[in-house]
Amino acid sequence: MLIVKKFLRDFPAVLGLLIITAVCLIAAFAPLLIPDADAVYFGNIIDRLKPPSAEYWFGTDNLGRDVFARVVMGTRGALIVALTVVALAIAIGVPAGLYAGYTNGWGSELIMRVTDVFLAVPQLILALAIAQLMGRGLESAMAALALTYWPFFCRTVYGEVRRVRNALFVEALQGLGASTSRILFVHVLPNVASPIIVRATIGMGFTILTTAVLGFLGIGAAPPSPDWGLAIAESREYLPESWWAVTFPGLAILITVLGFNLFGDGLRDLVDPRLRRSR
Amino acid sequence: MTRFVLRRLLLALPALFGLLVLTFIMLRVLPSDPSAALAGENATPEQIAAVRKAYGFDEPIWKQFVIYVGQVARADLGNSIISNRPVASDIAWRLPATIELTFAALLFAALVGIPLGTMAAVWHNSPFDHVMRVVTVGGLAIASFWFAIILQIVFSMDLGWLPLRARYPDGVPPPTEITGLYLVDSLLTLRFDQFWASFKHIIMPAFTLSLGGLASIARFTRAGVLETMQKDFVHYAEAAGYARKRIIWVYVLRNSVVAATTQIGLLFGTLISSAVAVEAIFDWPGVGSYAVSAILTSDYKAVLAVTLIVGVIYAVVNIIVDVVHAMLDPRVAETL
Amino acid sequence: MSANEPALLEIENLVTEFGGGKAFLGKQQPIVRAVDGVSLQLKPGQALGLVGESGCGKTTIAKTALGLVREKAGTMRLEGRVVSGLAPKEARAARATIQYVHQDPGAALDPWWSIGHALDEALRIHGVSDKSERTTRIDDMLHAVGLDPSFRTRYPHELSGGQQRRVGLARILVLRPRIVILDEPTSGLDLSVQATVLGVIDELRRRFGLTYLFVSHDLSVVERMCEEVAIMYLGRIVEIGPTKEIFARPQHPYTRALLAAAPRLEPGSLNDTPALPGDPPSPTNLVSGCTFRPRCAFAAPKCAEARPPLRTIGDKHSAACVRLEEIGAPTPA
Amino acid sequence: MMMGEKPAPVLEVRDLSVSVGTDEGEARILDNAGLALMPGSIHGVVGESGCGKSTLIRAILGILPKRGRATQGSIMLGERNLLDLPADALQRDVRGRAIGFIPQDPFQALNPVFRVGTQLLETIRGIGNESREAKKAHVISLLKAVQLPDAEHALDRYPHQFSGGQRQRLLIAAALAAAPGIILADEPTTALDVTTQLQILKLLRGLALERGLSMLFVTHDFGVVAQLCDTVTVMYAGQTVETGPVAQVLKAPSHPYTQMLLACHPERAKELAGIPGAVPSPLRPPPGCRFNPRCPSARAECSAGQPPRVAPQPGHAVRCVLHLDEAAA
Repeated sequence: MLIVKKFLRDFPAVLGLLIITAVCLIAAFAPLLIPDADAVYFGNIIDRLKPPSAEYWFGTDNLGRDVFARVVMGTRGALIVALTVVALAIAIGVPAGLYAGYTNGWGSELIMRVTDVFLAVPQLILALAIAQLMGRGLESAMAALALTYWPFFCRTVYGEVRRVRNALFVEALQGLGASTSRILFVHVLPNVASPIIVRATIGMGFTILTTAVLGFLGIGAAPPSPDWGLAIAESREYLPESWWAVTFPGLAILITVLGFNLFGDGLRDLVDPRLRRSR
Repeated sequence: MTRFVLRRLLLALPALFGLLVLTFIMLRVLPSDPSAALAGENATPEQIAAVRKAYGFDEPIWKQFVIYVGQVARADLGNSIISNRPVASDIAWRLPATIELTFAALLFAALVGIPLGTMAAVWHNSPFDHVMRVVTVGGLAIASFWFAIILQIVFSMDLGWLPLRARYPDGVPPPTEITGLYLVDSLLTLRFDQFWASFKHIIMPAFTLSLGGLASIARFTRAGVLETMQKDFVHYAEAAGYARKRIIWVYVLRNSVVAATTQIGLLFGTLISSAVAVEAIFDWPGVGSYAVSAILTSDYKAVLAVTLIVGVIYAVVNIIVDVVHAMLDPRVAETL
Repeated sequence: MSANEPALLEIENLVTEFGGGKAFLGKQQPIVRAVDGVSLQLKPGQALGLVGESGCGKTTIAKTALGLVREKAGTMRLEGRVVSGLAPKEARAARATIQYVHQDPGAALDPWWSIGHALDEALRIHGVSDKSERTTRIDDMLHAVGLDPSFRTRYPHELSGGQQRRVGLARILVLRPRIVILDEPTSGLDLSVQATVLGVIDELRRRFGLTYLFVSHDLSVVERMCEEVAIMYLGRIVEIGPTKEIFARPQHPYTRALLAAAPRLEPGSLNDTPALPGDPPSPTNLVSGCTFRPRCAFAAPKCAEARPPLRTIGDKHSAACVRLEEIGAPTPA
Repeated sequence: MMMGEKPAPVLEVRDLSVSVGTDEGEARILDNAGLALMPGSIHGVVGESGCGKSTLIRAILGILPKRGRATQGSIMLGERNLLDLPADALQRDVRGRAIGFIPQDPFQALNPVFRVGTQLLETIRGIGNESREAKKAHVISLLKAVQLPDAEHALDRYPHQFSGGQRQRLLIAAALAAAPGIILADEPTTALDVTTQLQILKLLRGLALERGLSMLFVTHDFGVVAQLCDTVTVMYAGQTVETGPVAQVLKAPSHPYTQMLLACHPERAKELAGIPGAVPSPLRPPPGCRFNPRCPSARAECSAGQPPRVAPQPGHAVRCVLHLDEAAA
């Protein structure tokens, strides 16, 4: 298929895909990678703040816990949080955007005004406020992130649907007498699906980053969770001597988010329907 | 033009009203018992009752809203639980610090990002372009708080070139307050020593903050220039004998910058978001660090006040961006 | 087609307007009267040309006749039944036997679906439930427009301009319409491809007894394809009649200027044809009386008084000008 | 020039072949193309899409795409071969200076965010050392010459404030700004309405006569060639198949392609049938005469070598074997 050939030529996108698959595998088989599961939560104090060594690949943190084990377990947490948030954001944003884009009654106006209000406040600030008001903890952080991210999907879908709705082929279909629902789901949705996929991929990376910030600020995951942001915050005081406890979780964030960004970037070029369907 | 500005201001009103409604709902709906939350964790029942009366929580909802709007109009957003000072004045006092930081970051991001993006587009698919693409994607993937810590380790702990934290050396009087922006005030008062001191303090936070902005400005400038290069008026300019350098750096760049202005408005939002973490790490006395401390002490009034005020600033910035965009693009100003 | 045969389609005093909305606090959008009182008839099997420059309203008439745009005033009768005054959805249903071929048929096809699917869907929308009937009708139609059935699996972007035009035709023909509105069917096509497409259009009319409303700005194409032609200027018909008659003896000053300006295959005709001054004005600020008078070489005070009615000057040949007699015979082109 | 001897052409393309690199391989777009522009004359270049006329224009102006290059032949501007000139010399001395260019779509050719004055002055930037005021006056005089209404204030306005016809007049003035001897027009009236087109064609002819300009007029519309041009070259798939006086070519087209093309024109078509087959792709062009796969009177030698240049009448040349016998007989 032409699309696969073109994708393979785009090296950064392939690299992105490889990273994502690696991260997913790590998340899925985390327990196998860590000999004893409780090394994640309990470490012996005497092994405290040890540099990376054969025994502790990433060294140990201030409580003597194996940084490598915590980073690996953190992968699972980060992916699950990001997936839930993006899924929730899509579940709210896409139907709203679809409806607002295709119809032009007061309903669509209302949805777009509400979206504008949510987008009027920088996302993290709003998320912080919502998270705090709902009581701290991972669940409220995830709800806050989803609540502040759905408007981005809504606006993307709205713009795409409006563009497609004014396209000539929709007018031609109306000319043929096709029903609105048929046009919407058989024709508009496939043309809109691609930008949603691109947005979702970039969204995964973005959400992992934002969750890490919440974790760092102590608003997201609570100790002893192996959350990357939290790990960085906890080991910050022991700098610059024990640099490893800070560096490796940060690198984990960097590589994972990089993977999603590269793959999302590559997808954006492939969104052209010409490639997707021809021989 | 004034007609356009006036119209744009009036257009912003619904958004601000929406902001009021949003914050109102957040306070009333999200926490289980709003008055207990407002009164603070270890407040006495009497204090909680006093809060309930002050905010009229037992009144009908619309009446509560009227009270709330009245409070916001009087800039009475309640007192902070810790400092017991009016939250509004706390934030107002800290605002210039955040504005100076975000503008420094935005300025740096634009001054470096736009030329980088243009060159990447002009030498399309060259090694420079590929390197630039990886660097920018990487720039967007770096967690700003982690990068800040790395900078601290290298430049202040190890090399000791730059101060570890804070906005100004301790114990030394800051520049006399004119605009509240240290860099500007120190220049206005021709105190170059103060300027240098403030400059050394702002480098690391501003650079950390600008990383994400620089990456996205470079990316959408590159996309904008590439798209503009395909336009007919570029082919015509070439055929009519315009010098190639002028085609790129005058004609193509201006078109893509005009298109980029709206993106910069959106970018300002993400800058303020990441300012929260960056200010916390560098103990930068801005609204961001204030928000963090407010959250950690679950000082609801402060958190809501920050949301409201940042929302207002963001609306003002978007108006400024739209006005600048209208001034740059003659077609826009005429239609409104 | 004898003269007294009942008209298939009758349009009387059609008016279509756009704009008029007011952006919040923005400028009041001017009301644009794209079609300003147009009447015309279509006889079965006839091809009526609608000719005029951009902004003259020819495409708006076509879209209003089809029912995509709602007319502001005027009545429309299809086979004797009144079909005007309906919302776009009902209007389309009532006028099912009218179909429309878009100017850019490539864009009128969903990029995600193959040609076969697009044709199949047209039939399904019109209630042809039996799969095999749909397949045979699609193959016949692809063949009728000169395309090999293998085109069923091809995608819109893989086709050339000429092939896209034929698919556009096939797509509406499978629905066995009686009236086909062709919107600039040859614009943007090379001469040789244009000839093939016009050949197909001609052949389909003869074979299926179709009636054409042929919208175009290319005078030589209309002269070749249509028995009758209506010349449009700023939303009004300024002259209508048999093509041969109008191309030989144009009456209305605008028709004369238009025919003179159209490039012919005779060399060196540039020097002696006077160019019409000025640009086609926008339909937002129409002048009183005859809207062509600002550019007309024969304009006189009385032209500004009232809108010139369409006066008959020959067998079904009429023109909207109050000074036809005074202007006299057209100067040799 | 001696008596009787033909005046030398101001611009001559000789046996020019151009190929452009693409992902699927080398596209040999121009193949032995040749034409001559006589002083003070308007020469038409007509052909359907894919015949290489815009590549010819870009070759003359020296702005071939990055992966494009001339593989053989020359483009003579007087004594200089433009193919040998370095890029900066082409930009400084040829484009805009020796050859003025008029684009096809006036709605897209002007930069929307710059004033019209800035763009018009750009073409005479660094030419002569008059003050900016003097250059402005010069441009305004040109705007009057192209009959642009309210010429004095035009420079301060923006492109979207002009109609299509007015924008094309602005672009004509821009092309004349550096007083070039040659004008190269790329379908300048295709995007305009018929009545506006006539205005522009009459303006171009008037300016050419008044200022002794030679003009190369590229179009796909034979009718426009008939109206405006003195001589014409017909192109097919990158080859210049026929050249001659317009009246001659219209009355007695000699190359099979020109004959079939004119037969497709609605004014002449007896029965509406196009030309069987399709334009060959420049990636896999047929050998020899590129029309031979579609040519009803094709012969064996047509696909062997380059078709010969034959002149059935003086000044009327055809690249076709058929006329070899006539010329010889």
